[in-house]
Amino acid sequence: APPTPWSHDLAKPEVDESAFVHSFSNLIGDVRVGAGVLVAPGTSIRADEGSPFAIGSGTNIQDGVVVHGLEQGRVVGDDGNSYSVWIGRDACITHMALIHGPAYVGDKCFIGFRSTVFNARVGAGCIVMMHALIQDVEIPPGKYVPSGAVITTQQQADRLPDVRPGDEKFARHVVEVNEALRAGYRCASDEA
Amino acid sequence: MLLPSLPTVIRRDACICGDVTVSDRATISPGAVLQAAPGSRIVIGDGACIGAGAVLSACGGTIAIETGAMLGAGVLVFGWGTIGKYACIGTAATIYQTDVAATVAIAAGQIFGDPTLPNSNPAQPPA
Amino acid sequence: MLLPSLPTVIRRDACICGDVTVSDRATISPGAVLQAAPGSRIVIGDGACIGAGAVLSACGGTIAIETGAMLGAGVLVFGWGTIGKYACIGTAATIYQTDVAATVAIAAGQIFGDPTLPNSNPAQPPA
Repeated sequence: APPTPWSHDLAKPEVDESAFVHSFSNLIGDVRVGAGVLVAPGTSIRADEGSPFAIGSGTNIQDGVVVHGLEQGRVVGDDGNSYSVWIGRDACITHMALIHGPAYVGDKCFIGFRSTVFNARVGAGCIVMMHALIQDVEIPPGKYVPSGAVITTQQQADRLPDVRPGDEKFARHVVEVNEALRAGYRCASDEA
Repeated sequence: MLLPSLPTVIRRDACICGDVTVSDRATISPGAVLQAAPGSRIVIGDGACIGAGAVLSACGGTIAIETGAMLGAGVLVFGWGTIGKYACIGTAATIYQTDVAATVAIAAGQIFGDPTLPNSNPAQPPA
Repeated sequence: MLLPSLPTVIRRDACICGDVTVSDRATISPGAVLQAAPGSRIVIGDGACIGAGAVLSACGGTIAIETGAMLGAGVLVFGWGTIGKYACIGTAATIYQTDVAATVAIAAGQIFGDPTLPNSNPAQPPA
């Protein structure tokens, strides 16, 4: 990782050996990466201000994702500890998404292209579509956030619909593509 | 309009993996990611420009960026689709499994091809 | 619409002369010409991308290409003017003594700033 003026005294990331972190990415500070996680090219995960970050097993972080945290503000993770950013298991953080701590993203969440989660909790199993903003709210588990939605008051968050059968079609497609790419990365890194 | 977050350029080079063909007259900016899943392709034509931190992720077909087409910084092209000749895709726009006609200009931050949105087809070219 | 033609690039390097400052995170394509007349300047910001054969000719002021802005192949910027952050100027467009606001996308082959043409001001950014 490129050094920042303060990065010399940062903790090093802890990456499970079964995780795949592409070399064309930027992972610095106290980031705990679980088993089978994919960190794609072009991502920036910097626990240099807010920390630590946790990324649960089986989660994928796609190309162009930025994870960062404010120095102030923490969320409580599922293990009861405090984190700047907690991302649960089997979540899918898709291309260009921004997860800015303090932020909690629960197990099996899907965060669509270019959506932002900042100072918020997104409960387990939520589907967030594309270009949405989720800020200063707590979204209960299993909710659906449409493309382009701006959810910045708790009232809006409470009115969100539940995920319905069919909503996960897009999410499933993106996840499948990711599996294909993961296979590609494995091949590329074996060749290298 | 909410302008989505702009790309952070963390690398000076670009990341190109899979079956990707880039014309030697095309320009790829720092931090761009061009990746084709197995069985899919990316083709970048003459005079095309790919902006900083743009992501092209081909799967289930071909992503073709035709002659003179421009993708602004942080543009995302996902799945398959042709960006026609001289089209101009504004910064931080998202193109999902859809084609963009030649010479069309798309404003920054727009989404095209989202199956859940009405009017999610790119504009037609100027007459 | 008549498609613009791509510039013929005869040189692999760019031609930079006069008071020209280029961020080391910017991309300058082959055959681009950046020239500042005496007393004028050109400044190219981080992540900006100047396409093949583009011509920037500063005269009577400063041409500033801000962070993440993209100029397609063969774009001409003449005189002075600021191309705002993350703006996207389509291939072979001409910008004459005028500013372009941040994040605006301009279609290929358009002309802005020509005092003899009606509607020759660049589009405003999306509201």
